[in-house]
Amino acid sequence: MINLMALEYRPLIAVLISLTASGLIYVLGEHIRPNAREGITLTAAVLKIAAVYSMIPAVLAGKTIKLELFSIVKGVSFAFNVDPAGMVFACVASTLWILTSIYSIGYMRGHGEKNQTGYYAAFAMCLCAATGLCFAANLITFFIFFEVLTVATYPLVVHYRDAEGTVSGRKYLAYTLISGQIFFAGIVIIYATAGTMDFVPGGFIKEGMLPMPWALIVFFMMVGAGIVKAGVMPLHSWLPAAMVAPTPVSALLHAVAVVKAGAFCTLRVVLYVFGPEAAKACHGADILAWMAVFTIIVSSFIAMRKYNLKARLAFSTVGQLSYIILGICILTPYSTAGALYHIVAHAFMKITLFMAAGAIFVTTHKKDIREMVGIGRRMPVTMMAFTAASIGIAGFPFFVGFVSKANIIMGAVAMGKPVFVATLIASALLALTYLMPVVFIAFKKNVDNPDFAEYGEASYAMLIPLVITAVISIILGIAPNAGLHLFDLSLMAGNQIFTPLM
Amino acid sequence: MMTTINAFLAAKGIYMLTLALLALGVAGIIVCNNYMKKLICMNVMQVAVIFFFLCLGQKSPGTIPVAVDTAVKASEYINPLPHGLMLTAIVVSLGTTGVGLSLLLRIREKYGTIEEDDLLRREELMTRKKKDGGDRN
Amino acid sequence: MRKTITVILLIVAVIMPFLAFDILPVIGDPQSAPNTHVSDYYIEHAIEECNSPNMVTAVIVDYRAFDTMFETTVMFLAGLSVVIILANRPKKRIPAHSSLKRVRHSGGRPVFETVNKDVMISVIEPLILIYAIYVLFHGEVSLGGGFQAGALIGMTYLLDVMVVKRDKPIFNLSKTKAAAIAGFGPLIYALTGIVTILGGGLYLEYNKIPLSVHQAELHSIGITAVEIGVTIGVAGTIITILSALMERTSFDDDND
Amino acid sequence: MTENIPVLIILLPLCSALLCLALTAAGKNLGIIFVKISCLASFMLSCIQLQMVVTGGTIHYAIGNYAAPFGIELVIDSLNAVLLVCFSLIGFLTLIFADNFGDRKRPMLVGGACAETALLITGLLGMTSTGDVFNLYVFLEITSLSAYCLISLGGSRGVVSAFRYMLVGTIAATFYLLGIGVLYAVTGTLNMGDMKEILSQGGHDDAMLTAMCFLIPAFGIKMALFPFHGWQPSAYTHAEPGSRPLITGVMGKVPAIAMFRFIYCIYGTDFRFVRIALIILGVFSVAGMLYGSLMAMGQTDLRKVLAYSSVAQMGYISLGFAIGTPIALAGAFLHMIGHAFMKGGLFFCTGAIRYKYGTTDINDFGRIYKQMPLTCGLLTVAALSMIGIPPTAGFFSKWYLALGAAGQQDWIYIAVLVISSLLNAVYFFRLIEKVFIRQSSELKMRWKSEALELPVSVILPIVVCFVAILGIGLFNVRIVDILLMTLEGVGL
Repeated sequence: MINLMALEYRPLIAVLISLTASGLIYVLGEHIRPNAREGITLTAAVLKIAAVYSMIPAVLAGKTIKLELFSIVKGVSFAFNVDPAGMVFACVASTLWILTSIYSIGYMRGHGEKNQTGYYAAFAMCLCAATGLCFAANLITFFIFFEVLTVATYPLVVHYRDAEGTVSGRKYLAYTLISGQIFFAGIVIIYATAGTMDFVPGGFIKEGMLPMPWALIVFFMMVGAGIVKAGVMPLHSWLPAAMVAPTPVSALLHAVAVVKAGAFCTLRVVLYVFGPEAAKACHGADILAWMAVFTIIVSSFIAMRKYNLKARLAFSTVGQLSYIILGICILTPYSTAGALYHIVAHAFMKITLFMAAGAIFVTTHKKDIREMVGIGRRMPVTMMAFTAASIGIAGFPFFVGFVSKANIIMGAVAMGKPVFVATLIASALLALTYLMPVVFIAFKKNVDNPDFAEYGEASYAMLIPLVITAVISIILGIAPNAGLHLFDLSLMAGNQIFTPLM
Repeated sequence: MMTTINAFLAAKGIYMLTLALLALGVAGIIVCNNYMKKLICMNVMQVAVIFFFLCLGQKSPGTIPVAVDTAVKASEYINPLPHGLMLTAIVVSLGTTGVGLSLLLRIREKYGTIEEDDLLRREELMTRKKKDGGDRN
Repeated sequence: MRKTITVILLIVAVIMPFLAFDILPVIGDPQSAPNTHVSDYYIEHAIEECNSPNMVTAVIVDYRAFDTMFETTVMFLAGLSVVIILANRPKKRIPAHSSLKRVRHSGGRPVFETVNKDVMISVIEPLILIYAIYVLFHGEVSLGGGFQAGALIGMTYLLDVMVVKRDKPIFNLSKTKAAAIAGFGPLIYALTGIVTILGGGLYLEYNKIPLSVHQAELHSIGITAVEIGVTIGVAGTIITILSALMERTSFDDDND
Repeated sequence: MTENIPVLIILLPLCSALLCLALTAAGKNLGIIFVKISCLASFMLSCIQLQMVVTGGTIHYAIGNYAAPFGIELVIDSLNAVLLVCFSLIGFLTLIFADNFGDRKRPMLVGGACAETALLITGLLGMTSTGDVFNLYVFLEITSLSAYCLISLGGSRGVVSAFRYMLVGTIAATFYLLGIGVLYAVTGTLNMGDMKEILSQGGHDDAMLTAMCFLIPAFGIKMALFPFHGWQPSAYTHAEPGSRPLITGVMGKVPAIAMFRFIYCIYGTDFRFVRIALIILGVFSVAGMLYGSLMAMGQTDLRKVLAYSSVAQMGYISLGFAIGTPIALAGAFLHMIGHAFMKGGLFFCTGAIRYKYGTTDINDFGRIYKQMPLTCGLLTVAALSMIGIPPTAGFFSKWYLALGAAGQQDWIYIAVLVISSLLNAVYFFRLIEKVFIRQSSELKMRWKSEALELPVSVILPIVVCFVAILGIGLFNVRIVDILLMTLEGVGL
């Protein structure tokens, strides 16, 4: 009898919980009451958190948790391998699932949404895929979850079933499927040349394995899928378009699952497949870093000109994700740790911002920033959380954004790349210029906007999650290791990758 | 020169004739406009292949493959195998022709014609008249 | 012009490889590959192994009996297909395009009153039937066999239908019934094989028919059983097709 | 008794088909029930046979106990065994499914159509398992004749399509006969194994090339490979709805197996012109993959979309043959199995939607998923599998094909695989969009029930296909291992 509660089976359990929840919700769906549906979601979320958290001590202790299930293609098994980098992402995803779920309940009810069955099923499916790709031990397992994520997000993007949603859905699919298929071709080439697909910290592609123009081409074929999902310019335009979805979906897309999966995919490809040396030798990392720099600057400028709050946040996401890409491509232990930690940091901050935006939308039906004059007086808690997250995004000390950015900057300094340092600092200021106006407008002095006279705070189901995330982002800024030791995990991942080189 | 051609024709000429017949059949199916003619050409084509096989079974001093006494020498009888095979091919061509004719009957009843261009025009007419024709299925 | 070119091109294309490569054996060459390898075996062993002096019969119903079983099935299938295809009738014909209207003149129905019915039915038909049975059972020894016999029986029915009025022939077999009967032909064939399996042999291994006679006799029994199956199949199919087609002739073909 | 399984698998559907009409005349549903039972038995026997082949190696069954070149033999290697299981299963499902589409008032017609379907199954199973080139021809004709008839049952347009298919199909059969005639002229045998032995002694390259010139178009026409596919879209569209899953799902695959047998098992890779032949095949497949997908995009009738998509998918299979390494061949055969379930499943869905709403135009499909969640679930999974999204069957066959292409350094093939998947994505996501997103359209339900979305006999095939697509995907390694038992020594 296999001991299903053994440590090795935890990653599988974590994945299966969401999968089961998704299946249950889809099948039972219309036949059960909304409460039961939400009950399934919440139960699954709690179980999943338990499964994921329980692995942290082992990973911190340096143990490897490996599970080979069966051969998925000839010569390669469907395998899970829990390493610090994956653990970081998994913690973020599972923690935020429960918060988003609670928030969704408030949002969906407050807004009287339709098609909730499909919504919760697809949501659980996304989380299943996200956890799966965190723990995937090789490229093919990773790719399976990656594509499942792509497809599972589609129903969320087109949630409203209207013309605009359809167009956005098509755009989303066009970007992600094309890049996904090219990623597939890249995996095939890698497997045909290297003969292995297991992720190795520091990469398994040796120099000379691929001749020069090929190395670069394959590098971009592989990375392409990641950077499309992460919204690196010029491949970002699906991301703002996907803003038509309901706000919890946007929060999921832009803070938890999809874009982070893209960044994580880039991480795996650059550092676990190619490895720092090969990535540097083929100039892929350099080119990618410059693309990230370009994205950081340009997206900030675009964000300033957007007056739809969600669109502004979307472009902010585009910029922030490029931090992670840049951190990865600087190729030092610190910058890598910073990049990983920025996955955490950005997730908590951005989800706060989106939840706040959603709360405002549900309560007042306002999307445009210019119409939000004085809203801070009516919804003080929401707006305080929003402010905290904005400051965090800008990278102020004692906020979580500072920790990750400082590490990335340290890496850039160590590598002697002043342009990158300058970009990072400039972008922090730019972030202030596009997020602070919202805060100022909301708290404008001496204005009592009659539009908002009868509104108060949003329901508790929405308010509590966003307060929690805001508080967490402050706590993590003060003590990066609080609770889950996420910063240690990030550092471990960075060191693992670069130790063989030193 | 002449002798070479003569020798070639004596040795292989019959194959060329059967193959030409086959090509004619195929060409007929392609160029004919009338479905009945196409069906006839189809038969011509099938017959050509039957000839081809029978040519392969020929032996110059051989007789029909029915043993006249119990001591049998292989060189005395022509090859029975192609005959057996072609019996099957004939039956198949018969079956195909029968099915083809009944299909033609149906086409004729529905469209009132078995000319291809005529039929195509009527089909177009039908499509224009009704989006989904009156098919019963 | 285009047609001529197509025809010429096709002929050239088909003949070309055979002209270019010298691959086909010389006509009548007793030493050519098709005339030596397998065929010699058949000629030399037919009598001894299959107890049949007619080698073609030996090949089709013994050595390659499996082919012939499906050949009979093809017959049945053709009959069944004709029945099924002609089972439906369009409710309305598609009108002709105005430019395509042609003037047709109706020929009138053929009349078969010229032959003396009594002679046909009472003299010729029994003769044909006896001949058919002769051909059937003699196919093993000399020329003949199930296909020919089946065709003859089919002809009897045809004659019957032609001579008597077509709406009330002597044996009134509807097309579906005839098709069902035609199905029994290949079935007898297949069951012969199953009998050999039950006798402990492989499929259609006539030696293993569970009867206590000499082995050569067993082959004869097997071949005869199979030939009866073929006869029924062929005769049934011919009758099926005939009835199916004749049901249609009442269709009004005039151009209104 | 167990030694007779190979022939019993073919005989059971045959005998039931032959008896079907008589039984229908005796009792209304008797014939159909008998056919179903024997096809189920045939499926079970093929499962047992697969087990036997996997443990005991290739089975050679000499009919009439005449040794190989003199009698006809059935050769069941691991490849055939797997495919037989797959084909007989789909045949059985189709028979169950077809029950809902007959005209109940005319039992003889229904029984006849059922017999035709059973004969089609017989022909397909026979073509798969035979080891004799002429026997293959006979089975090919059985398959074709029953297919003509089943296609012609789909109304007047079906009749016209069937007639056109018949003309083209007869050309194919004749070419095939001529091709084996040429091979017979140089070898004097009709047995595949014997023929391979004689041909591999060398000196017959010219004859082999000539025969190849006739055989590739012959199989190309029968399997609807790109330049020879002309008959296919209208035939698939207008075929009788009950038997359509079998016609579309399996009928095109079996000639492909025959083509594989000729190229790799009879000719072998020592054939001097094998590279040229493979390149030509590759060009056909690539063109077909692109053409089929592009044409499918322009259609609004779901049946036509799927028919053109079949042209593209046959390209995948022949692409595997064109690459020619064992792994790519395994990919091609995996795709054959997978695609049989995908296309069969999609046509089960089409039939189910038609059964419930009487339409096949995808513009009418607005949000039918609310009423038919199960059908739409399979529709989605099968569509994803067609595109090649993991973990469905389509992804893994594509993986092996791409891996084989990478091994042979055929980068163009990989590029085409990627492009073709994306083109597939365009029209399949359009379909998914129509089913799930579009505004509800005013459709009248033809079949209503409180408990179930469809009758059980419609749901069962759908569920089986659903499970099969995911199962083949997740456990593809097992299948590929079995396939490789045969393919290991065969490819380039």
